[in-house]
Amino acid sequence: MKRQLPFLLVFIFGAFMTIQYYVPHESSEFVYTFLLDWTMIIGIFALALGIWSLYHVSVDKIQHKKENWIYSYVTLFGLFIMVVFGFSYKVGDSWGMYPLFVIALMALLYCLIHASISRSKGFWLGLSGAALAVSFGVAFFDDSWKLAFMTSEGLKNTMFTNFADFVLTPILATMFALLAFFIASAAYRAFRARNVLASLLLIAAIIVMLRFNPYMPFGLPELVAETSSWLMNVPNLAAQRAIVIGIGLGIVATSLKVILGIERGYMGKG
Amino acid sequence: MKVKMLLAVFLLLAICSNSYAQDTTAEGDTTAISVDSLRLPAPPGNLSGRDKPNDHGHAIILDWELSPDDGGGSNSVLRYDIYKWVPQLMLDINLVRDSIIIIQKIIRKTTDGIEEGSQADSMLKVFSKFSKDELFDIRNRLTDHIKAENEGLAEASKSYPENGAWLFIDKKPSGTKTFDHIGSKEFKSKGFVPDYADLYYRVDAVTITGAKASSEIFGPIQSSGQWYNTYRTPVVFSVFLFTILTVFYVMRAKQGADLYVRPLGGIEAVDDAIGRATEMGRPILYVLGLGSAADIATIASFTILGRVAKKVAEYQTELLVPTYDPIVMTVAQEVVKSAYLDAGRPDAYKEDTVHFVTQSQFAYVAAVNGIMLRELPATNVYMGKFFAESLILAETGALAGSIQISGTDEIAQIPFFIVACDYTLIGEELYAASAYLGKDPVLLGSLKAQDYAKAAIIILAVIGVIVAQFDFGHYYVDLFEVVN
Amino acid sequence: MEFSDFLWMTCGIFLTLATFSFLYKDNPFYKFAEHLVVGVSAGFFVVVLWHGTLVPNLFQKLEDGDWYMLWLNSSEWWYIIPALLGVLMWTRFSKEYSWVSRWPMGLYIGISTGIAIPLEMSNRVNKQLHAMMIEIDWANFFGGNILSTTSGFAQLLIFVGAIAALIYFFFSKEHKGLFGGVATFGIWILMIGFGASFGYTVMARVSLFINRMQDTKDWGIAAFNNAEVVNPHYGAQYQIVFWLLVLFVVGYIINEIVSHLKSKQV
Amino acid sequence: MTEHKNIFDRMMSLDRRWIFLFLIVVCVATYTADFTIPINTEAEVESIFNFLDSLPEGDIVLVAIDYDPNNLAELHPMTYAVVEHLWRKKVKIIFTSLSQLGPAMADQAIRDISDSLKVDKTYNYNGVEHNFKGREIVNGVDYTFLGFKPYYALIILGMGQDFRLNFPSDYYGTPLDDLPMMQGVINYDQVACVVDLSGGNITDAWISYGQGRFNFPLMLGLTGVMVSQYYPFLGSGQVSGIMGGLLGAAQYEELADNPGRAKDGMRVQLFAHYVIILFIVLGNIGFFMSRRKRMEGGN
Repeated sequence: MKRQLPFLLVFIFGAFMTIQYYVPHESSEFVYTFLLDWTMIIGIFALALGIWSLYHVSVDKIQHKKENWIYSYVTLFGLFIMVVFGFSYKVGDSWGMYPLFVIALMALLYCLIHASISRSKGFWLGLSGAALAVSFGVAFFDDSWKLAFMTSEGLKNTMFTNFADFVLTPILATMFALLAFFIASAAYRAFRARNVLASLLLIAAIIVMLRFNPYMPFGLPELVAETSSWLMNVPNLAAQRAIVIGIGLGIVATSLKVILGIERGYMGKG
Repeated sequence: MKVKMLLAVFLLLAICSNSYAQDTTAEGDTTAISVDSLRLPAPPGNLSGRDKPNDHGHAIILDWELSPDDGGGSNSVLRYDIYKWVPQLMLDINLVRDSIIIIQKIIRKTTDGIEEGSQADSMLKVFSKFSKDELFDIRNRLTDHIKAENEGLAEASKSYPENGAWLFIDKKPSGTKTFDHIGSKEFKSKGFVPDYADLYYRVDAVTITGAKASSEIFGPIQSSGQWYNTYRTPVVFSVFLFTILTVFYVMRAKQGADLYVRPLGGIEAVDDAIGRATEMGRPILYVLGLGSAADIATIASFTILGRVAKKVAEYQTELLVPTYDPIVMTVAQEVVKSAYLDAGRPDAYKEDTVHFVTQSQFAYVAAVNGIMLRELPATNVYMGKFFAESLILAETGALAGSIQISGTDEIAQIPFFIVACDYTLIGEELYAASAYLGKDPVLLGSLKAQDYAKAAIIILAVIGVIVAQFDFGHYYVDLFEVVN
Repeated sequence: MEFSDFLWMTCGIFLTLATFSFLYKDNPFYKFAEHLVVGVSAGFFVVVLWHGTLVPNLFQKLEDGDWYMLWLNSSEWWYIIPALLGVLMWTRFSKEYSWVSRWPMGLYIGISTGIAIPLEMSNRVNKQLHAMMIEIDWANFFGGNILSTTSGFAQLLIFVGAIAALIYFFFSKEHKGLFGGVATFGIWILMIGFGASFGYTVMARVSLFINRMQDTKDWGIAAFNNAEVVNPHYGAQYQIVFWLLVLFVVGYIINEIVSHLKSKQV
Repeated sequence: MTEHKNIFDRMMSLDRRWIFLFLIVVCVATYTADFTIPINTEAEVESIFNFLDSLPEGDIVLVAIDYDPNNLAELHPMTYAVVEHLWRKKVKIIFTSLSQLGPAMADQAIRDISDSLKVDKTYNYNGVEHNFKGREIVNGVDYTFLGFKPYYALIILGMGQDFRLNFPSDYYGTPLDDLPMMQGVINYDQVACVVDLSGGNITDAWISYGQGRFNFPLMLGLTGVMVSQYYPFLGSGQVSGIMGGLLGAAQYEELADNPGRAKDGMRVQLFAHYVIILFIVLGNIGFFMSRRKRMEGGN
């Protein structure tokens, strides 16, 4: 039961989905979309495990005062403040007591962290109870904002969008932009004409990089532009086609091994 | 009380139903100027239709001959309007469908998009008076009602041409000779087309002035769903043959046949890298990529992780596995835990070895970069699905002085891994890696099957290119075509 | 632009610079940005997945049921099953029953591998194989130009190159003799292709940096009110914030240089 | 240790932070500095420019802004370059925007370009100096913006009969017959050519339903990834010219001697590419020289 049932499930559902592909009938489609819904819902339930793991690792760092433990607070507060913003929204013209509510919840988080790591659990739990009471009180008596779980007003909360636009987006876009520099340093480090293969890589890359360079003599610019378009459309296409076919066979072989139970390493048995 | 409510609803429906039918038929005339100012165009000819093959039903393909006035001239046909005849019952049901949509909107509190004074608005006012539970009740009863009424559609459409109306479906630009009327299979949707019911179609040629001429009516025709998609026969054959091949070679390997595989640089490096990490007393970083557990590349990576974790447990080195997807995290935890158990060191396993970071691509990269620079792993292994972040990871790892081994099936990222990592498994080699690492003869057998499949593809392709140069070649080439 | 909007923008610029400082070395600002983005993005995805997937795909399906009936009386009661499987995942919180979570995992992996087999076979193998069988354009073999990408020669080269590269991937045959020669040609084609696509990507990556510069420039425009549309709320506080950030960055750089020089002297 | 390192060894093992610093300095400098680089122009862009440049004052061109904000970075520079060039020459323009999210963006772009037309400017292209006086661009006189309607294929066909068929009034609600420039303008017959700037399949409709049916000169502006699949239409003559991506836009700006967003971007791109190539070359020189040294030493 413990060991065999999961592999049986893999076989049953795998075989069903393989055959489903050839059956266009309504009933087969219904099961297909329903099963896809399943995977999506399971994934979201698993997110709770993920968040727990993130919380656990951060609290662990704080508890053992590991290197850079202080930053773990930043992660935890960032996480919970986004969740609070995402489930509340403004009704009237002003936010009313909303800041107090957010602060009380953050205090609650702080107390909970300490309750789980400190020796004087009772003290911290008492404090978190007080923080919880304050936040409840504010939520109950203040009508200028509301909590919403089943409707998505929270996504339009200006605090939520500001955090997304001015905290999340700049950092993510900048992480992405680091590539402009890393592509340069990688090229410098690796593009050495050590052997034939490295030279081919190097020459092809340089020709394509020069495709719009105007400062070259005797009609070279046109030649380089044409060569680079040839490189992209002929050898590159051939290489991609071969890799795609190989990957296709690899995927099918791996899936077959998984469904037939030949490969069980993905569940720690192999 | 509840019966009264429902009565009120149906009364409303009955009042609106006549005006509704007219609304829908007039929809195609939005661009009309004046109908009688010019002479009528010649109608499209020879309208014919057939059930759409290899589908889930509820769809008809229509073909017609272009109107002789299609293509130039002041009387030129601008577009074709396609109409379908539906029984009165369908129109009545459509009204119930509308009210369900409105109830749904009230429940979800999203009432935007409803114009003041429109029919929808008056329905909205009627329904708003009910409580949420009552609305659920009405909605479910109405849903049951249309479900039951839908059964009667096939019968009702036999009354053609009495008791029904022409419903505008779509318009197509001039020069179009065919139209796929793909109806909805969802009985709650307005575009629902019943299977096994008589359907009648008509195509109008419309000129710039809005003058229109109708084709002859085509019908009756019935749509139906199929149980086998013949377009996909080539895939059946490939999957079937490949399965046989795999099973055959796995069996042979089980019986102890000696199967040669050529060495792969990246695989051999894994063992050395773990040893190196042990010597240096530094951890090993294993990145599963951005794939979900539904990506086969990630599943292949799990099996590699299992082998790596087992060796790590034996050597008593530290392993770090930051993950991007929560399901990937849980599966990876299971893999690593079992590997430690197999190595006889379950005590050395820590739950935080595999931890979740975040589901945002570059935030994940930022965190992994931090790990690389602070924990200084001796070896970084990247296996799975990678996107633009591949180069950021690999360059930061190189900066930290780690030995890097990578493998991905994302073609666009392979060049960056090749450039920045010490060893790279290109595409397919990723899937072969677990067989290599396990040195399990059974798994090596499947590699043999893959090789034979590749040989078959090469032979088939060469024959294909040769025969494609001749006129008869298409008989052969068409055998391999997969239509969507 | 309101002053509060400008402050938010300044916050974005500060975080941009903090992230770029990673290029120099790991430092407190990068650590702050990194930990912040991990937390905020995780929270962001919790909210987005809740509103975007969990509510419409599960809660709204069960909303007309009652909790004391375990939602079994809702019109689409069968959505209880995935919810139940999801809850089974949570057995991982317990040490004793965590093996139960292998059931939903097995189901998940079964579904995904089952979908993959015919789909990948069709898309990656059958369709590519069919695409390889082309009628070569003999009449236009060199297309007037050896570098033409549509000539018969190019078509033939794509075919031969793909075959050779495929041969390179054989696992169970040593790269020796004629076979080895073809495989070598295959790896050449692969390398040329990789080099070309590396070179091609540089432009896209540099544009990312240009976009970041553009954002910074927009911030400067807002700080000095240089935009074409005059800001009615503009005042000195905008420039004060601007100079504060500039001063801060310059101060940090000077501090770094000084401490670097000191460490060299020692 | 360090004393033994000669210059070539150093060239081979530079700290990557020097590369980063150099790249940042070059990018920021080229971004802020005010200079232009020559761009090699290709025949397919030249043909667009030459056609538009040969139009006499008062002619009408239809510019279809058929992209949405996703493709703004690549296609906006083309809109700016083409429209400014046409307005400087006092050619009138009919704008359409057949992409759902396009109209608001297109409207903003039209206003922006109108503003830049208010100043005097001198251009120097085709070897001749062109002086243009700044003027006010008037809606209804210099341009008409028709806006968005769904079913783009039908709209393209419909405009071949009469613009008023699908657009009885313009984007701002004025009836077309009330606009001075639309007097006597019925359909494509009164339009000199169509310029379609698009990042999706609307281009296909312009080719088959527009050009294929009504036979007007059609010019395309496309995103970088789309370009290669439309070259066949250039060969068959259905399309008179193609601009592809930022590079294509920069070429048009070069031809019109009107450096703008595209050339600003290309300037940074060119020098960033130079920096990368320079470092690759440095590394290779170091590699070869130190290998030769090592071989000599070994012998």
